[in-house]
Amino acid sequence: ACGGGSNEPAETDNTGSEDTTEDNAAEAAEDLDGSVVVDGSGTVYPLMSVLAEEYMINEQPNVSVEVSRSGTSAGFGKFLVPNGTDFNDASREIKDEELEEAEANGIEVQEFKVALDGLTFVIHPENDWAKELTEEELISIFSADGGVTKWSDIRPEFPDEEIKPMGPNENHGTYEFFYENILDKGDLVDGVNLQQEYSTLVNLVAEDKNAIAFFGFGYYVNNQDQIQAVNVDFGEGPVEPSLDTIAEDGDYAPFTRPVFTYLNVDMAKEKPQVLDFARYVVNNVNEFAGETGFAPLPESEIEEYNSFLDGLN
Amino acid sequence: MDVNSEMNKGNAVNVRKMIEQKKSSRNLNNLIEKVMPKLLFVIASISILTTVGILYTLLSETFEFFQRVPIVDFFTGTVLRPLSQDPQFGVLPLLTGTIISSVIAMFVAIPIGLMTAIFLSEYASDKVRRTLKPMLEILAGIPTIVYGFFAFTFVTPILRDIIPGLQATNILSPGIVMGIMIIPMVASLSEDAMSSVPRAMREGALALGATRLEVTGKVVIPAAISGIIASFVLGISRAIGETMIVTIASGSTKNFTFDITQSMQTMTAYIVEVTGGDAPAGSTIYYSLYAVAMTLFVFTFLMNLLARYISRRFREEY
Amino acid sequence: MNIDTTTQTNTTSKYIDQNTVQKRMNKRLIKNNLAKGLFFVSTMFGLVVLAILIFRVFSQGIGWINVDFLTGRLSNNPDRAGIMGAILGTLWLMAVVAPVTMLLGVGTAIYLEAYAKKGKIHSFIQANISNLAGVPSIVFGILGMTIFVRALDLGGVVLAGGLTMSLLVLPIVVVASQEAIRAVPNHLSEASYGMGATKWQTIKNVILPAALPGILTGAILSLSRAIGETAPLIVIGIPALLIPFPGGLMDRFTILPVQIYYWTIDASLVAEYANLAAATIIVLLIVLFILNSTAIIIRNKFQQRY
Amino acid sequence: MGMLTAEKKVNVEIKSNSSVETVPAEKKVVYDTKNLNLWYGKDHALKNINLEVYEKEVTAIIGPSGCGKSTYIKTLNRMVQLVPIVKISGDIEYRGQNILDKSFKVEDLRTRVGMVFQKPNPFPKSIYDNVAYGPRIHGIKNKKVLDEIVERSLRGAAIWDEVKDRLSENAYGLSGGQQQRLCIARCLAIEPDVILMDEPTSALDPKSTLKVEELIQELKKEYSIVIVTHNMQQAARISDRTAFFLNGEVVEYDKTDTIFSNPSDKRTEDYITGRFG
Amino acid sequence: MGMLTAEKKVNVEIKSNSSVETVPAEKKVVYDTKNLNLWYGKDHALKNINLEVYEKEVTAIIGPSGCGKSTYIKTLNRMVQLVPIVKISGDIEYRGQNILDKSFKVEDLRTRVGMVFQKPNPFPKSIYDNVAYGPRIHGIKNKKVLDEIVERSLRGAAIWDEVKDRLSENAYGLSGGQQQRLCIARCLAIEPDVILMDEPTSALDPKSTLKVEELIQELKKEYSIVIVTHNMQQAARISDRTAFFLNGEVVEYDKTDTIFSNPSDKRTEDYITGRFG
Ligand SMILES: Nc1ncnc2c1ncn2[C@@H]1O[C@H](COP(=O)(O)OP(=O)(O)OP(=O)(O)O)[C@@H](O)[C@H]1O
Ligand SMILES: Nc1ncnc2c1ncn2[C@@H]1O[C@H](COP(=O)(O)OP(=O)(O)OP(=O)(O)O)[C@@H](O)[C@H]1O
Ligand SMILES: [Mg+2]
Ligand SMILES: [Mg+2]
Ligand SMILES: O=P([O-])([O-])[O-]
Repeated sequence: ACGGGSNEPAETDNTGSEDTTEDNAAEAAEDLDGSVVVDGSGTVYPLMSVLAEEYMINEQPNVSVEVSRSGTSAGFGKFLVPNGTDFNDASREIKDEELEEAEANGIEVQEFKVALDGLTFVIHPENDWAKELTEEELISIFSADGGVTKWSDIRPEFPDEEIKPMGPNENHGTYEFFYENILDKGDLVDGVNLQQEYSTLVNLVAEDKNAIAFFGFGYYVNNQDQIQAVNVDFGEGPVEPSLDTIAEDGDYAPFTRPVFTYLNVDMAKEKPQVLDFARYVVNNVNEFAGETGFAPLPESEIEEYNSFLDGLN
Repeated sequence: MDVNSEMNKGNAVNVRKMIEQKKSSRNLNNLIEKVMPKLLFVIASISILTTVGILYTLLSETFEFFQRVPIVDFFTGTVLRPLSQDPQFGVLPLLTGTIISSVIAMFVAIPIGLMTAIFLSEYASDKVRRTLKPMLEILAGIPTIVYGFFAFTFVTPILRDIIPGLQATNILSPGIVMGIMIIPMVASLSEDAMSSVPRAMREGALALGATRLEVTGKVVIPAAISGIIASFVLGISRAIGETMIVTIASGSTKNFTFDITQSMQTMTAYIVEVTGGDAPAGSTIYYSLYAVAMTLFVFTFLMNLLARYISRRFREEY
Repeated sequence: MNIDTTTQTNTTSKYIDQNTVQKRMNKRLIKNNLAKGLFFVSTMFGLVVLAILIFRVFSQGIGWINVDFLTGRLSNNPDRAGIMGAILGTLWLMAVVAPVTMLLGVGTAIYLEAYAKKGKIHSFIQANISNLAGVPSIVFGILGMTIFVRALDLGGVVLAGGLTMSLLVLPIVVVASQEAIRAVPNHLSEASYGMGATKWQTIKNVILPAALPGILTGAILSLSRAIGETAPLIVIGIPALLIPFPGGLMDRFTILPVQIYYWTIDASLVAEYANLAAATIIVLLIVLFILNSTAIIIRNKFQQRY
Repeated sequence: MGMLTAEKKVNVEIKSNSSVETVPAEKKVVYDTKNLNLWYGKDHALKNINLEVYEKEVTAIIGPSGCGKSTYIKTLNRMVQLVPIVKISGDIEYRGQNILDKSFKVEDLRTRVGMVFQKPNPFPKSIYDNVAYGPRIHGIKNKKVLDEIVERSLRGAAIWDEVKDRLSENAYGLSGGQQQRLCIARCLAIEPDVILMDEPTSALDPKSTLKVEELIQELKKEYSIVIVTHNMQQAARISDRTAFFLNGEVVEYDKTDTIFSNPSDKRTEDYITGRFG
Repeated sequence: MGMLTAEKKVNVEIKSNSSVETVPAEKKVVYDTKNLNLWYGKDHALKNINLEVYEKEVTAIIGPSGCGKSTYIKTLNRMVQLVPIVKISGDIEYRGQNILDKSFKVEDLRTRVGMVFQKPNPFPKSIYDNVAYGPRIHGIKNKKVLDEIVERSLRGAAIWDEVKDRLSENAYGLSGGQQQRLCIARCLAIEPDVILMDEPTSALDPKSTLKVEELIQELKKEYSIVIVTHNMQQAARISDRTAFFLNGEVVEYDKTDTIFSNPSDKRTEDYITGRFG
């Protein structure tokens, strides 16, 4: 599961290491300081910033964890350079080109899945016709080949009004996930409104009856009073995105994707606070996933990560 | 009045002598005297270095940008899609965004600012002027981020009630708010220009039976026109360079459009977006930042030059 | 209102018919009064907007201001979030901007007023300074990012932000100091030279002390400009979430306007952030109000009348 | 130097100035000032002024600096009220109407009463536009009529020949004396009844002064003129009546001949003979 | 008004001023000006000046406005060179050294030559700091020494009794006359050899003028004084020698008595009798 990392975790002493890990953490808790720099996905940002805050409050008050949210791709740009960031959050998997770049720069990268996210399509709360759409219909709205400009182009009984499709811009992993996995690298429809800030998108949809936008589930659950989600019919009836349906093998699976954070392994070796924070993230991410709108990871993956981190000591 | 009898004779303190003795400290003074002008010159050159720094960074990186994107494509391209797989770097969407927002701002700032100036300079009593002017200047001192907040959370919702098609992020609302921000600037510079028209000129017109309005329109404004126009140009320059209001309230859509109900991006907002996303050094999009900044710089620089030229060239002599 | 026109017995034919003049007079006076009303309304427009803005910000934010908010750390949770970090960041920024601009600004002003020969160099520097004053702040941000953050590799720390801001507000201090120095009457420096004082002694002991109130006023106004600026620091790169307090020049930091910015755009994520932004605006406005009042007090109180 | 030459002429002209004698006794009163008092704040600048200005005469006002000459003449067209702290009591009747009455429209008054100031104050416009300014604000737009008014006014101000070829040039290109005559022309263009002049020649050289003085003599055939002057010789040369002001009071008001040859008040005599002021 | 009273005294004092007679002939020359020419840009302000200033005398410089009095006196301590466009030729020897020589340090010169200006120009500092200014810039820091210098200088300028209880107050609280004497005290604090005074009483009321004049008479016992004055009576009252300047030239330079009673040049006479200027 830990794809991409050039350093395979030592899976052998899985059980034995559990204790030492905690010992280390307890010891380290005494005197860690310095900074941890996290950048990347805006989708993952709410989860990561809560983790960072809790970490600083409860674990290491002297460690400064900064969380920025340039977007997955822009984040990788800052992560894959010498003296770059310590972590990069990502709402898609690292690309091959990016791995090559890492290698070229002599940077060792470790991937951690942190949660599962459902790509959610949202519409205006008073939009009463598009509450349920099929996967194909959704794709046709956003695809250049869809031939859809008005709602009535989808189904004749829909209003004869222009659709206003929107989404995050190309800085974002969410965009790339959509582009690569859902549109299958087909062009986006002309006039799609792409924004840097998710909050702008929420606003735009909340204020426009004909708007439809896509982004991570978290941005939907936090704004349910302003926007509503489209229930997607993947062939077996409409599925409402929720923490249950977007979980592993849930009914929303086709639009579900893991979100990640990538660790610069050398930084973790060099700076104990980076390693410590990585450990904290891995062990506590499930606790905060729900409240920030993500589905939790299976325990097995967490154990796997722990053993990898132990190997760095 | 017996001044000097005791002064030099048997003095405990002989100043002359002491001054002679302290002459050695003069060497230090001489050194300071020699070094100070040079030191101060170095300090004064920092302002020049700043300009040179700005020009150098902008020019060199812009040059690199034009190696990658032909200059013609940049200035004639109507599509700006810097992040896409197939990036396009037409600056026209940003230019239209910038120009439209500035035009809207000046539609607010010029009439209101000028009328305010007229009221303060021609109609208001001294006392009224002295109370109103500082209050207007508060308006000029409010940070732009506050105006951005105001535009986004207050003006836009109101405008949306009035104009049905208005998007939640649009160029109209920040344009208007920018105009409000610029009112004090236009008002105060125009008022300065109008107050410097000699009283005798006003009296000459009043004595012919002219009303205040006629004096203002036919004598004061023509005489102060250069200062007034310069204030407009400086206002435009300010609007072009304004960042936070548009960044917050106009979204980041890179539309090439003239529809003011739409979200548009200005050059300044583009810079914020790209640097906020912290573009990795070396990418084309990173260099595009400098090309846009250079364009912005040239725009405002020309505006400022123009303002100075106007106020010098067309100054009435009275 | 009928002036007896028959009394005039001019031999030449008359073009100005007093009756027409009378008739038009009323129209002209009404026009004048209407215009006056319009001009007054325009003047009030700005002030009314100001009042609305302040009322709106206060009504939204005042309820969120309390000791915990002022002294607390930043947090994702609006009920827990505080702005001490931003306040300290602002103070640290000032700790760089104030001395740097004072040194550079006053130094430049002294050079221009006392040393530079009125000629090409003088007018070149002078023109340069007024041009700098018109350069958009975001361009300074790019300069700072390129030079301080990247080329000098300082990163987005207090020092880099402070130096950027210093350059941005430098023209304000230079111009204010120049005016203050120019306002010191010539006969004071003549008196000093007459005692055998050297140029620098005269500047240090006579001119600068006399110009100090004006210089300070300019310096404070430049600080208040620096405190309110947002764009250059966003360009330099300030993290959206930075919980630790800055403790030195080489620490990462955030400042009040940037905090307002993030909370404003994140308000759609957590609605209460808008209130936090409003509360922070109140704090910022109060700080600015205090600074500007101080400047006015200094100007009024310590300005010498010679 | 210039002043000296001007002074020499005086003696000659005082004698030759015989117009006063020939004025018929039944001249009409244009301005009748009754018990006028004026304060700048608490400063009592005009004290109980009583004065009649007659039609088609030149009335000179003389007195030392600060005695209230300008204040008085500016009260006659209510320009003095541009100073906000001014308070006035008493009456000034202009052709029978009290101009200090609240209901009286100053703009009306000022279209009947022209004013020429100490420093020439043309507008920064062309010569033509300067003269056409007054007619235009009173609604005259017809180009031909305007042309005619401009020419007639410039002729009336004895400056036509000097400027007729450069009517579209800026008025600031003229010399000081020309500017002053232009200002007089500007005044004439609205065909006033009275012309007020506040030291109209004090900023001019002797030659220009002479020209303006001649012009005034010419103008009084058509207009009533009130002129403030520092220059006693000038008052003697050109005026029919002279009022001597001192400390805000009218010390003496009489025919100019009488004032200069046989003043009844000691202070007038002292002032005229240059003993103070 | 005040001037009038002051003038009345003159006649009395001119006669009583007999100090010139008793001066021994072998007085030392302090300043020897030879063929001095000075230009402001192209404006030839001083023309071929030759003048000797003697020790422990008061040398007065009189002449009409703009004749170069201030320019000359400011050349004596090279203050005139603060104006960048100034060009000078000729020599001024101060105690045998040419002060116009490039190698001559102006600061040195100015510690020997004090200057008092037309308008009192105390620094906006305390009275004490004003007087201590000179000693301090010359390196005297010792508090006790400074105290002593300040007291002695203030006594020397006959102002000690008036200010001794308010030494730490701002000098701008003093009256004009007190300020001028303070400026003289400030001068005395560096114990100069020569004191230059450029119309030191022209901004003062008659009473203060009298005080300063008395002070000057006192000071000349110890110092050589060069004083520029507009007031001929003042020159007559207090000076030993008088130079009459006109249009940048020295018309006449002689003992004051001679100049005032028996001038050899017609222009001097005209000026002194008030025929011009
Ligand atoms: N705008 C003003 N505000 C206050 N006081 C004024 C004002 N104008 C004039 N005065 C005062 O009113 C008095 C009369 O002034 P006025 O100008 O009428 O004198 P004047 O006779 O015209 O003197 P001059 O010959 O110098 O022009 C003076 O004491 C003057 O100080
Ligand atoms: N700074 C200057 N720049 C140019 N010209 C000057 C300057 N100072 C004086 N002058 C000119 O030099 C001439 C002599 O001036 P100066 O001040 O010495 O006259 P003064 O005798 O002191 O006159 P006053 O009695 O009015 O003080 C004048 O023509 C004056 O215009
Ligand atoms: Mg007057
Ligand atoms: Mg002088
Ligand atoms: O902000 P993203 O998660 O879409 O990269």
